Amino acid sequence: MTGRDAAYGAAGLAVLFGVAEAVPRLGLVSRDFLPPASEILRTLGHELTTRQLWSALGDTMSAWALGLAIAFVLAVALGTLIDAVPGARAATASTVEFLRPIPSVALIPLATLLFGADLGSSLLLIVYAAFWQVLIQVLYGVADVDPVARETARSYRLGHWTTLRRLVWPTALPYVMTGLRLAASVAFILAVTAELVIGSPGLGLRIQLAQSGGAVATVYALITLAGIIGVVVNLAVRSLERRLLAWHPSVRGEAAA
Amino acid sequence: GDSGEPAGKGASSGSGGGTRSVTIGAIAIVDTAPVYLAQSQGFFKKHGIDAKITSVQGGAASITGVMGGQFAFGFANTTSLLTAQQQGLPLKVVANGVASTGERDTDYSAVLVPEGSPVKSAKDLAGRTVAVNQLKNIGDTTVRAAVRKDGGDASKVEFVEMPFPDMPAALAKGRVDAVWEVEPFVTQATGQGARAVAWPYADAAPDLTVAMYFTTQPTLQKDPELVKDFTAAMNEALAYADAHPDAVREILKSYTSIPAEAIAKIKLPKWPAEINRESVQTVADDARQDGTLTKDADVAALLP
Amino acid sequence: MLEITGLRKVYEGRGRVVEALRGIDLTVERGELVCVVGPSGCGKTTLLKCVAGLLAPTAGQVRLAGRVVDGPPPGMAVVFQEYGRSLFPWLTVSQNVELPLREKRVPGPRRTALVQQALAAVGLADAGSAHPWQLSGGMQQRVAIARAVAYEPQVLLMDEPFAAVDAQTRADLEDLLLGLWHRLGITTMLVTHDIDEAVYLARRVVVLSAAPTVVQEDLHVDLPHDRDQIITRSDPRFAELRAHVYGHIRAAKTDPGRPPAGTMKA
Amino acid sequence: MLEITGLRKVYEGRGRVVEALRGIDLTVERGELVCVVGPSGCGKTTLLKCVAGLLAPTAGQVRLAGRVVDGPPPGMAVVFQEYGRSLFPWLTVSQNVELPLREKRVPGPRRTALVQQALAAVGLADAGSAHPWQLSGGMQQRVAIARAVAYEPQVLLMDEPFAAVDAQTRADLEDLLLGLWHRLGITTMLVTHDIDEAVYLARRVVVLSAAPTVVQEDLHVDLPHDRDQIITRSDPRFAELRAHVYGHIRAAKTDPGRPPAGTMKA
Amino acid sequence: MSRAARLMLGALRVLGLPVLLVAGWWAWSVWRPSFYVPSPQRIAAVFGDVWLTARLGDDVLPSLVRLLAGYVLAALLGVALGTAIGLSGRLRAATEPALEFFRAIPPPVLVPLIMLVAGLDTAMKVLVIASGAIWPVLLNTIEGVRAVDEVLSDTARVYGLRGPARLRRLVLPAASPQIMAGLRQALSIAIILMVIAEMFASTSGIGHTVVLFQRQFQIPEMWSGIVLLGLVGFLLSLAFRALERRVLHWHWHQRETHA
Ligand SMILES: Nc1ncnc2c1ncn2[C@@H]1O[C@H](COP(=O)(O)OP(=O)(O)OP(=O)(O)O)[C@@H](O)[C@H]1O
Ligand SMILES: Nc1ncnc2c1ncn2[C@@H]1O[C@H](COP(=O)(O)OP(=O)(O)OP(=O)(O)O)[C@@H](O)[C@H]1O
Ligand SMILES: [Mg+2]
Ligand SMILES: [Mg+2]
Repeated sequence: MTGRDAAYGAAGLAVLFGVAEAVPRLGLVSRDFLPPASEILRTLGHELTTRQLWSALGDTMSAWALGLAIAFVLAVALGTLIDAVPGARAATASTVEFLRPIPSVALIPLATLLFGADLGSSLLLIVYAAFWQVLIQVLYGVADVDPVARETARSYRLGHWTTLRRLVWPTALPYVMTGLRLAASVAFILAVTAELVIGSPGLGLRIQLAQSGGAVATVYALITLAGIIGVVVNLAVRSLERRLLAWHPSVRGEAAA
Repeated sequence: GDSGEPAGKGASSGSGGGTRSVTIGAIAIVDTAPVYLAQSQGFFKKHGIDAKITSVQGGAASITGVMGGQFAFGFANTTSLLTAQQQGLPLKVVANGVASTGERDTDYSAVLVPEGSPVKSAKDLAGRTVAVNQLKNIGDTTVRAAVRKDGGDASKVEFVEMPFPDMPAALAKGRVDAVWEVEPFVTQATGQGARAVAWPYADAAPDLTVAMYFTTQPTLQKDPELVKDFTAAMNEALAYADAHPDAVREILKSYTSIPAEAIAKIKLPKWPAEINRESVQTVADDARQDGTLTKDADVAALLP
Repeated sequence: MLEITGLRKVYEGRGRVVEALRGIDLTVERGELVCVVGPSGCGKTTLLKCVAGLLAPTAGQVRLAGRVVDGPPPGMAVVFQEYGRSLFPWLTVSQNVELPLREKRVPGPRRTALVQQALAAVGLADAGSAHPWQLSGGMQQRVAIARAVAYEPQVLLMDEPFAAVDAQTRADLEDLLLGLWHRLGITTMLVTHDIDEAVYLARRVVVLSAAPTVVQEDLHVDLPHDRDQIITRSDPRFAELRAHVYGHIRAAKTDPGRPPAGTMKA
Repeated sequence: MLEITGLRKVYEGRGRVVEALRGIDLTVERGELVCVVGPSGCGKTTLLKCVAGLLAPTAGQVRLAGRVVDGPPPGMAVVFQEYGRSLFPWLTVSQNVELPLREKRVPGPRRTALVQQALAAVGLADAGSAHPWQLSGGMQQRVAIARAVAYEPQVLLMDEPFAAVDAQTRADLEDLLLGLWHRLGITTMLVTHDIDEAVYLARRVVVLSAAPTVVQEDLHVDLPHDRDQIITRSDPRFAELRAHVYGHIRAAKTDPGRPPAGTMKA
Repeated sequence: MSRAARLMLGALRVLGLPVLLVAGWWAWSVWRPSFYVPSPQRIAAVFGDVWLTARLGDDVLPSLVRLLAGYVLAALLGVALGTAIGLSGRLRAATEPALEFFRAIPPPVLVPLIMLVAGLDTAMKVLVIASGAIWPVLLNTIEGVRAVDEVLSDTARVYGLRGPARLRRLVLPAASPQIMAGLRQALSIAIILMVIAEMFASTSGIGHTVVLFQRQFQIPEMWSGIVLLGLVGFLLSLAFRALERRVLHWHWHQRETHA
């Protein structure tokens, strides 16, 4: 990210802050239900000084990271396999399409039954939701291999593994990166939601406590924190992308013209 | 269906010393103050129980957790327990949970309407939209009972589902005509100008037993000692909570996020050690009448 | 070595059915260098892909060293007409050249040497660290050639491999190919549009007719074995052969299947 | 019409800095046909893209009809070296040719006529409904040419437009271009590797040096105005000019910036 | 292969794995019977009673209407915004952090806020669905638009394709493979959010009913709802695939014929 990009991004956030400050102050929404942005940030600042918040954050982020990693590895492996095994795409399509729209939230009873309010519950929900995001992107990505490039690989008799590593994955990478970005936020959302709904410890539980305690500013402060984490995670994925996709038109194009 | 795994992870015997580790699933609201007090005041320890309280989102979650063996004991409201029992879940109540104060103006739950609403009392709710936290649960059952008692047509009340914390805003915006709230939101909403028109817990039955602590039949059979000790500890805690409102307000600061100034103002429920069996029967009958329950409930089998 | 019998290829798709090859019979001896010429769109690329085992024939078959080709055989290198798309954009030039060698388990130091030699031979010694999309068209084509050269194949298939380079570079690359062919005895099949090039390089020139495509002429090039850009091209026999092929292509375009008027006995 | 002054282009990216053009000065009159030749990778494509307004020069400028070029000017057509990638794969061949005409608001019936004429002229009258990826390389290149021809531009830039077609087709397309040029007086700049082609087509041949790239030679082709594939190419002056250009390219490759030994006065 | 044999093979492909999975489930439910994991027969037995009666009109239909409205809104907004953002580096830099901020906010906590703005009715649910389903469309559109082939985009510039024509003839078709990937993702997300939206302030809908069953401990009924959600997703994806075949035929054919 260049300095200019950062400045633009900051300007965008500033506009958002301005709107969130103005709406309650102008009375469009009562301050009791949506406090002004400055008050939210103040509350967030206060929350950040408490130890409970950091330990909750640690719980949430570790569930997030673990769940995302499991979902990502599973989806990439399965997606590649489906692409590599002839007929597998057709054989799995109906099942994938059936299972994909089943909401994680509907699995909550199952999760509670199996894991109670432990990490396992959160993981089950996170992995289930994030997995499909990556899988679909992988399936589209691996199907996008340039035919001439594939013929090149075949004629030089590149092995399955080399073809996978040197041709299929690089082609799918832009799709997979988008999948990773989607899955990262879905995993985070599910981590928070699981805590919110099941009550396993973490940021979501704190949001739930704040909600049922009627502490509106705290609720929004915690939501804001969730959003900030999203921005940070995206920055990380973007910088990863710039390194991995330096060759791709979408990245290299920015340097030229 | 089956019985679930009795006393799985939820309870495990300590080595010889007689202390048993127990996980309890309970929602973190005002109602469950005694169980936290039981822990902080040492009632559990006194009875050889090393308790861990896990916060859950609602009664259904704690019932599922208890059924799955994740919790040895759970906390759920009367309607949830009756519904679960009717579906064949072998639940057994082991201690009282929380009760209404029985007096209209001081009760900790109320139906609120915005300033200037034409609704004057419960019977005016007919033809109106009322928000409750969960449909087919204790809220709509008791609100209907209150409307009937007041001479209104309970079948004309429209219910819509909404989490308690979102109700004050919806009420202020006029999205609904009335809301059924509990503390601390009753205090919050009345502070913003809302007016109480009915007190369903107080209206539905005298000294209504709102919620209870429970376990599964298999746990009861396998480890009656543990259950007995839990009941004893809880009964002490209930009595203590009833007698020491300041201790209750103090402990609320530790496990809820209710702002300190609200804690000082909110109305507290009652925590009698005795379950009011008639009130449970009344709730069961009302629920049966509304169709929330599909069969006559076997209250005796559920209660100890 | 390479026997093509009754090869037929029909492309079917979305209403458009194209008979790219009607019936090709052709034999290439081990170590022979054959050039294939023919009108644009007559099926040269299709023929090459069938030989490479990349495309399944509709009828007929291709045999290499006695075995039916049903997939790319080992020890074969291909330079594709769409050279740009056959390079992997995420790899540098050296990595592109090196990749097949890795797969062939050529040991590290030898690999590096082969890559450097091949790049130097095509005049790209200092472009090794660039990515393909940073190169000009001709440079990309030369990378594809370097990849094939470094691979040291037994069978080499090239589809218009010098189309994107200037005359001088083209001459240099032609001589590079001849040198390699002499040194390793590679069985080579090369598609070209340049008739001079075909006659200069080949021991045999195969002329394909326009669609429906058959072998219109199979011409033995009886020029001296050692070729030289100046001497060979100024040989009167060279001009004769050249005119002969040109006449055939001309005829192929206008009236397929029939030899052109005034055919010269070659 | 077209004035290029002090044009310099440096590609900078990821450690690799390439000075593709050092300083080009060149003027093309309205209606002139100029061929550009030079060693592979010397910057011909870069020059063409700067003229087309697709690439911003590092220094210097390009003026067209007095206006500085900072984006593609109207009434210009370009045939790209990467012809395959310049066709829209989701459109059929006719739609590809038609698209710029639509944009130019050519009325429907006239559009259809132009498309059909152009496709027929490049020998693809019956491939109109195919998609580009169903065609051979040479056919794709001809679609790109047909698109430029149908557009009836005032300025035509072509980057090795005949590289992928056979000799006969190439000759036909050359004459097609000359015919068009005569008819419409199009200002044309054509990059080619084929020196014969450059001399045959052009009124002027510009030879670029190898990097660092400058104009090494700007040669007036004093052949009779009306060209004919047989007559012109057998003119002794044609052979002289050809040898002259070849010598320059050879020199450019080995020793840039200096004219080759034994330069002939053209 | 005969026509009948091909049909058989096709059926085996589509049904093979599902049949295996259902059989596995059934075996499990027999081996370890559990209140919360009823056997497939039980679920199938209640399915008709639960969903093919009055609920079809009262719950299923309204849900589907909200679903489609939310999905279409997300698709239109996502493609429009994504194209604008993908085309302009500056706009992308300015909006990305703000968008990422919203993307990380869990819909369940966003619902109360949307309720403040849009009330409790269909509008709120449609907004909730759109607010979550937009992300895969948006992200994929941005990336697809950014990745348009340079030669192609140069060609378009030269021939004067500008403004809407450039969008319609170059940018959108070129990005369409990736946009379709996003639209497909969004389809299942929309269903998931339909359930979440119906969990709040709702009195009807598939999601509402499933959650109600869950809290009423009517477990086979709850599972039948999950199966229904799966079926809805499956049917919609069939429709989607038909659309995709038309829109992307050039893409898939280009990649098939050579492979
Ligand atoms: N996008 C790019 N990024 C970096 N370097 C580039 C880029 N495009 C071209 N170059 C470099 O600029 C130089 C000139 O390239 P150009 O494509 O103009 O050559 P050319 O004369 O057209 O060659 P050819 O005849 O092989 O097509 C080359 O050294 C090439 O590596
Ligand atoms: N993938 C394809 N799908 C359909 N038709 C195709 C396909 N590839 C080639 N064809 C058709 O087959 C015929 C022969 O094509 P091929 O590419 O083999 O020609 P070629 O001799 O290599 O031509 P060129 O010299 O122009 O490269 C052409 O008519 C072409 O349209
Ligand atoms: Mg070809
Ligand atoms: Mg070039």
